[in-house]
Amino acid sequence: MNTVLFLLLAFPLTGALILALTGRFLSQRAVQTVACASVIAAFILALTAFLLSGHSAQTVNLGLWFAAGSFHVDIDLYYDSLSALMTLIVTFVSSLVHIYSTAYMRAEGDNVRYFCFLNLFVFAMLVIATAGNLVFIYLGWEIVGLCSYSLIGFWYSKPGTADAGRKAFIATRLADVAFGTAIALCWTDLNQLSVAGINDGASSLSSGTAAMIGFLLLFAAIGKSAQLPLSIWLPDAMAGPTPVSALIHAATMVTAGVYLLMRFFPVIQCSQTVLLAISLVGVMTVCFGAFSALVQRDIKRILAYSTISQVGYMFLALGAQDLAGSMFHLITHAFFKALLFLGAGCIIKALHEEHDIFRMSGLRKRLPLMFWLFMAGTLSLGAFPLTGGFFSKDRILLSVFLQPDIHFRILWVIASIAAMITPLYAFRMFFVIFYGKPEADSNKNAPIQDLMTITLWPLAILSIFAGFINFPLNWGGSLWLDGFLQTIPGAAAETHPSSQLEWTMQAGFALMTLTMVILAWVLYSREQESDELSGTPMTEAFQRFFLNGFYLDHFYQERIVIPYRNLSVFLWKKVDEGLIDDGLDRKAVFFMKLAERLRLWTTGQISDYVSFLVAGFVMILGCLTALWWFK
Amino acid sequence: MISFPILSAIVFIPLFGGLMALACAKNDVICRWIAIAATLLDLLLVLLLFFLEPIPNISGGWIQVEDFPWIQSMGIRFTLALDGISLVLILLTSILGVLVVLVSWNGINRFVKIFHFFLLAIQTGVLGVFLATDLFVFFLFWELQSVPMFFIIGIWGHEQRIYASVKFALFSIAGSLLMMIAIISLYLVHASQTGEYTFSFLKLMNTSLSWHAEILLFSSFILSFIIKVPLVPVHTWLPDAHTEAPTAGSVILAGLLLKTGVYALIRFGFPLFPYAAQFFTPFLVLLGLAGIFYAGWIALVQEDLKRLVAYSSIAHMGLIIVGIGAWNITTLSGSVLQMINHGITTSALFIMTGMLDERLHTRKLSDLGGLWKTVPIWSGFFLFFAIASIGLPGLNNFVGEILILIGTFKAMPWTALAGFSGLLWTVVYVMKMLQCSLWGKDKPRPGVSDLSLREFAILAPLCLGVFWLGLHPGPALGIIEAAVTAMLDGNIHQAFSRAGSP
Amino acid sequence: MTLLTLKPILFHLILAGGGIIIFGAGVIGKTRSKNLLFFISTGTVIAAALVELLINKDSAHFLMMLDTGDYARFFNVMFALLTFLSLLFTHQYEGLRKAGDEFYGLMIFALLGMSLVAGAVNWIIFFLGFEILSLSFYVLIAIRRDDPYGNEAALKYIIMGMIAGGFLAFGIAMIYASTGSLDMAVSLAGLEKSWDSPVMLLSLCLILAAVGFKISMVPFHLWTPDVYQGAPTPVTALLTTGSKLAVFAGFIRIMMHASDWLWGFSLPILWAVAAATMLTGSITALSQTSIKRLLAYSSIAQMGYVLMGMAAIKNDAGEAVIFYLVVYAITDIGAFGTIATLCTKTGKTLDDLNDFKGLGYSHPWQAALLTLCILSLAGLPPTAGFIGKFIVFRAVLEVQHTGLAILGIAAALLSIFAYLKVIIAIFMKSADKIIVTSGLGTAAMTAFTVIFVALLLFGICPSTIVALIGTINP
Amino acid sequence: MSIPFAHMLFLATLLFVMGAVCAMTRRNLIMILIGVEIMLNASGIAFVAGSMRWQEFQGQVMTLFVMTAAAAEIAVALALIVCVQRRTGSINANRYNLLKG
Amino acid sequence: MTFFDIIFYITASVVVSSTALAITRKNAVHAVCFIVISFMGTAILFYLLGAPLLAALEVIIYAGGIMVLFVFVIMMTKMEKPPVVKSSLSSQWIPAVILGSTCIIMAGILVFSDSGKWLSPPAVTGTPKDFGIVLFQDYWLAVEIASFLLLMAMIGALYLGRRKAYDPPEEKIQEKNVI
Repeated sequence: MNTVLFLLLAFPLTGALILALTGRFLSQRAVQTVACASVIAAFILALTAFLLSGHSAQTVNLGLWFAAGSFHVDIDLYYDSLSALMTLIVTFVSSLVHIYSTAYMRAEGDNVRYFCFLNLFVFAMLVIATAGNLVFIYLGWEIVGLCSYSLIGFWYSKPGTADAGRKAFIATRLADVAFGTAIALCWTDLNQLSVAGINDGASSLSSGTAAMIGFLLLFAAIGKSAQLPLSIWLPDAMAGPTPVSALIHAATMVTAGVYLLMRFFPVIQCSQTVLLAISLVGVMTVCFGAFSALVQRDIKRILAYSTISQVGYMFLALGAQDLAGSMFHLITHAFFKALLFLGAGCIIKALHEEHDIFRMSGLRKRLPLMFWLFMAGTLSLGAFPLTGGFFSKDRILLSVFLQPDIHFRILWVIASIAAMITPLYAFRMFFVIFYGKPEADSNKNAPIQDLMTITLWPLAILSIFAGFINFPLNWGGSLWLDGFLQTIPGAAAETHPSSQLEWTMQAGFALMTLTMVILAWVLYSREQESDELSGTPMTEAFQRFFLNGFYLDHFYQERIVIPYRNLSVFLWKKVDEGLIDDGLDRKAVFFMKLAERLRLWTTGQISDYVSFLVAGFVMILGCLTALWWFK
Repeated sequence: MISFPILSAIVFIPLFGGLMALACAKNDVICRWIAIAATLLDLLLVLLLFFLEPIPNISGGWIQVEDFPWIQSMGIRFTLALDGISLVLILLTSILGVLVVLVSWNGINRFVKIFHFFLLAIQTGVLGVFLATDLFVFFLFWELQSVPMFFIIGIWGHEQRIYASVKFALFSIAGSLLMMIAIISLYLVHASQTGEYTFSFLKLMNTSLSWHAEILLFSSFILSFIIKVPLVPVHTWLPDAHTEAPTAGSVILAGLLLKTGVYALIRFGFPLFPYAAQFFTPFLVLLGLAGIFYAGWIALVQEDLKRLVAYSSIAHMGLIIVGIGAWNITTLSGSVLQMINHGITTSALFIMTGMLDERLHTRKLSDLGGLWKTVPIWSGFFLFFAIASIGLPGLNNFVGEILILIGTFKAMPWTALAGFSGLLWTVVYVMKMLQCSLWGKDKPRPGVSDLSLREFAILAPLCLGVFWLGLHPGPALGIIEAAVTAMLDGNIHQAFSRAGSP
Repeated sequence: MTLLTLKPILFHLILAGGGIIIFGAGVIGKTRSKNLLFFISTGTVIAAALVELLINKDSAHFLMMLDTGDYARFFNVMFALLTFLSLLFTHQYEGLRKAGDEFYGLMIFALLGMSLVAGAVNWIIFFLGFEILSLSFYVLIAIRRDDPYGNEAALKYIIMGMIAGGFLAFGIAMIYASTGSLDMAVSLAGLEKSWDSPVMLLSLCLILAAVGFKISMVPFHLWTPDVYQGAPTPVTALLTTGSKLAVFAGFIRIMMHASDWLWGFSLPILWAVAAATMLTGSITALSQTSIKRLLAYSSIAQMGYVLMGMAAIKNDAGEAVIFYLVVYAITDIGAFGTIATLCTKTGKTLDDLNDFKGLGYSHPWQAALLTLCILSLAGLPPTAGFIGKFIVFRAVLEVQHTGLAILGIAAALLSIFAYLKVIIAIFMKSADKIIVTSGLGTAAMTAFTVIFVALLLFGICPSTIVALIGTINP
Repeated sequence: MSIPFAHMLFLATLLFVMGAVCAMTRRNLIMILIGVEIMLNASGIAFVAGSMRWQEFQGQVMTLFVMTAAAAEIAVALALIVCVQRRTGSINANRYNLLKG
Repeated sequence: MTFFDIIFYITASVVVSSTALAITRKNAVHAVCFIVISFMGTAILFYLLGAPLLAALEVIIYAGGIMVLFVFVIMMTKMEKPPVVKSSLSSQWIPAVILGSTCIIMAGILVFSDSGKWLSPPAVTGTPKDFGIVLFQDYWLAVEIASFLLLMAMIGALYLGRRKAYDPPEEKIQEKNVI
């Protein structure tokens, strides 16, 4: 088992290293083969580990990393059912994405860099999933950020891409500061950093400290998972290659934040305030994402906002102390969002890099296969009854509803409204793309490679049927996931709702979704004017507001980025060069001037010299006489 | 203990090599080879020490001590002593010593012999500073290292070299002159108390000083040190010197000279004046933090690549000072390790900037961009070192930073919090640096070739160092920790505990 | 009286004889054979130095007039060395190609004068030595009669020197009037007759003015740059080193013998003039563009450091002061000597800083020595100046003159700024014109080697010389 | 004869200062030299007075040497003045100011 | 107050006033004349103070030798007109007089506070014989040195005063190059 876990991490890392060191000398095919092989091997190993592991957590110590004084950090792994699921999802999705990428990237240059970072990403993600201590998690946490940065900016010569990468990195780094502080706080108060140790010691923490750690972890998670108020980087991150968006910015990395919170759930549970805050963040983000997605025109941006929104649900579930529900949604979301992104990648490729959904209309005829595959993803995203998304989202809403706290009822209401928006924007996207009048003048679409579509099938199937991993009791299911996760600290068995309540909820929810689908059909299946915005000034303003992501980005630009830069310029020009440096220069100038003055003393005239000789004498004489006189 | 005076040999081999290069070399190539040979020999000796000498147990102190009488009438002895802190620092010095010769292989074409002489003389100075325990000898080497540097900046530097070199010289000398007064005063006070005229700092440590005297002496010492480090209000020589120096000069400045300041602070500043040190620690920490923020912010808007790296240096050194201010095993180990880390990473960045300058003849960020397409291997390395410098876990800087910050957190949570935020500023300017150099639209650059084998050979060891210290810092950290523990257990710790209230 | 009784003053006799031989040779040899004169003079100097080195004498005072002990011997050897170096530089110096017997003879007499000033234990000898020293330099400075600058320098020096001589004479008169003795030790210590007469203060001022003039103490320093610039460079070299060293040797003796009462009055004055001298010299040097003037101001600043040491002279600082003086002398003669060798065939010395641009590459030896000397003046290792400054500051701090020490380092910092200007010109600027000088001859190379070795030796292992200096006292 | 010794010293000082004032104020090189002569002469008076006070010869001997020195210096100085005057035609001290600053 | 005292004070006042006249004369020859008077007075003082030989030497060397030398030089150098600028007078004299009077006041304070000693007769009289014995027995070294001083002065004066055939023209003083 130790070997399996070690190899699980080693394979993608080795792949990345091989590519980094020898990639220049390998052919494109060889590069792709190495990358895919290592990830697929990792998937197989993850599967093996999943099958081998029992319910109990396993700890593997791979050696000492560093130590100084009493502070020491090991390289150790902590493999429990949570990690088992996470590794499985990560390796599965990334295997598919890798395979998809081989086709997708065939025409692009610089495959080495792409696959190297992609492999490194898988490694880092696995580290997050399995690391046994906070610092080691932090390693994975940072490296995924780096990979995300590099891959977003993959097409660096296109304007804006590298900026987007930088934005992502800085935003997540902001959260990492909180993470680092959390590490320090854990070390200071618990004297240990291991996941198990912290979770065990959570009960001994004072409530204040626990809340502090909880908030810090929450903030860390917010950054990584693009929740409010740090959600701004994700839409921009869409500048990267689409498979990257699928893997990193939809299926795996953005959920790392959620995963982190799950990992330290016992600590978080210590404080009601933190839980409430998590749910609040979740709900707000859900709304934010949903409304923003509703008016976007760029297909990837729609998906990005939708990701933000869906991850918000996961937060909400965590806040409602439903770890399993959160994980459930994480899994289904990984499948359907990966599917949608990869599908979107196919469409974009086919339409020669067209991103605007309003220029895509009528693709049903042109890309029939994509129509069906995309439909699977859309159904699941829109929580169409009986799809995976339906069950997971329903579960979350139910959990929230079941929370005794009154605040959660309010949250439930809001989340439910947001849940209505989800099918609306999902199907808006779907209908606009595939229905309507085909663009007459559009060129013939580029062929979509088979390999790309093949990878979509498993995702499509799983998107639809992922609900079965945690089939609700009232449908005769067994809640397999709940059972699987019950050993996880903090994921204690909750009170089960009555099946009547479940039925009611599900029915209402299904009805709502269907209504929304119909509404979307009515609104968007017709021909669309590809005008920018339409409607009354009022709605137009709203649309603009949503389109720009609540002007959040704008706000940061105005309030933080520009003042920060101005401050830098001020400090440099005014303080550093002006005050300090010029101050010194002025002193130098002063002495030079003084020197010029003193130079005049040496007049060159003998009489003056004689006078000064005598004057000096008189001065000394005067001093001495005075000294003598007053002594 | 090795009976052969290996420390003296280590200190003087570079100088001797430099003289050889100056006197014997028939042409430039021979001169370069002599320099390489001398530095390699030095490295060999240091490695010998590193691998052959047993790491002393915690209670031990010095690994190797050499002591010769020198100017007896004033009680000056030529004493060199090696402990773990010195060991890792001289290892860094000797490695960078080899690299700077390699770095200058093509870049320096004028007055090659003199250049190598100065280069090696600095190395002697720096090694001397890291090994001396007699304050006079220490001061001698302290001065000795800045004189050749002045020439190197002034003769082989870039456009504003004269201004930069004068500024460097005046700052260095201003600090050291004040320190000279302080050293002599301390020596005299000690002599008046014990009747023994000595500059040995181990003996001077036992001098009992009045509160005012201690404060005054400590501030004189510290001023000199913080100028070298440099901390914020006295840092302005650094951006100019780094920017205008030739690559080898920048590397030595960033990699070695700055370290001497911190080293002196740990070795002499705090142990000699524990009470004053305790009194001043908050100010030092404050200045360190100010450095992190201030330099980090300023670095963002720099237009010159080297200047940007120079400001980043100030910010990094600020963090190291914060670690020293917290003064416990974790932070001190972290600070010393971070000195090594910074030495590796920043040197690498300067070396790479130099390589770029050799190719493009510009360091202006606005002239760069899209380099990944032009020089992919260079860019790969650059990305790597830049990432290392922002403290990516698994690479060297992270270990140092986390040790400092975690250790500090225990003592001064708010300081540590501010320090953590420093990680953010670092990312902001490093990202900007990468943005403007590697990414963006590429410009046509005919005739620009990627790294040569020599350049690769320079960067590869640094790269390995980054990984080694990032993934398995155990050996180095063990040596450092042993030394730090010995130091804390010794006089200093007692003095600190005695120092209850000043 | 047998000839044997003259043994203690053999040094002086050799010099006097040598001087007369040179004048004789000048009269006889109409061709003015330069080499002949050069060899006679250097031979005389070497012989005198050897005599002084080898023949051990009891440290009694010769006729109660002249100290012939170790203190004087040490200084005599130093003066001989300096004169020797100066002669070597003269040999190289194109500007004195036509120098005749007057020049060489007066160089020897200048040496005689120095040794008298340094060795005098009687005011009469001190005064006469002072006059011999001055008189020889009056003529040496004006040795090129057709040179307006030399003439002007000589005129300034002669007028000032005569007035200083008047001060000295009157000062001695006042001492005599209040103590009744012309023996230095007796009169200053006031052992016999009177010891706290206020007239002594008047004489202290007068003697300070006279001595201060010679050692360019502020405010009596104004002649220094003018004379240094105008005089032939080798003469400047000797003037700035030998003459100052000699007067300081006497000054140290005076101060060592001064009674505590007198010392109590001298100390604040020394303190103040030391500070003023250091600062004025250092700061004014900043604005100079002529290298000789720059070095002149720097030598003023250096005298400030010596005076700073003088402020501690009563507390065993003699060692430090003398070591510093020795180092200063070697350094400054090196600096001026180097400049003397940088002389075009037409006898024009390089003087403007602009002429020094790129010198490091066209004249590496001169540049190297000049740089070493400047580093030594600046007090940077590994040169002798570093040790010198260290020792002086140590001496000053030992008597708690911390304020003076701080002013001292401020001055040092400022003067480094000025020194850097020279180094920058030499190494960091490219030459805008080609300067052809006559190459370095054997004489100059010998001098270079001596100075080079001495500066590094005293910088790296000064223990021997420091120990030696520790054994001598006036 | 019973004159206060201070009177003699004061006389010498007065003469000395007059000499110094002469050297300071006059621009004529020869007059400056005359001032110097007055100063040296004043020191002679002081020496002789001292010699009288202490009833011994040292002071008188010293006076002789002062005279000798004065003569020697004046000779050289006058020669130099003649030399420079021959070249420039001026004995105005302040016209010799090529060197300054 | 004895007769000698009176003579002393009278002589002293003559010396002082003639010196004062000497230093203020515009014409150098006049100044030399007054200075000769002053030196004569000094000789009388020397005589009064018991130094007859010095009194004689004063007259011979100072008044006779040196002053004649001055007159010669004055004759040799063609005197230029004194500067016409009148304002220089005050700027010359006022600081000098202030310095001088300060100096005299200070020195006077010091001199008069000396624990007042009165010179009491019989004063020793330096007869030439006594003088010579002291000079050549105790101070022969100084005499030798003084002889060298005179030798040097002679050589120097000869060297400087000698007229050379190729004396350079006057405009050379305008040359900017420093040698």
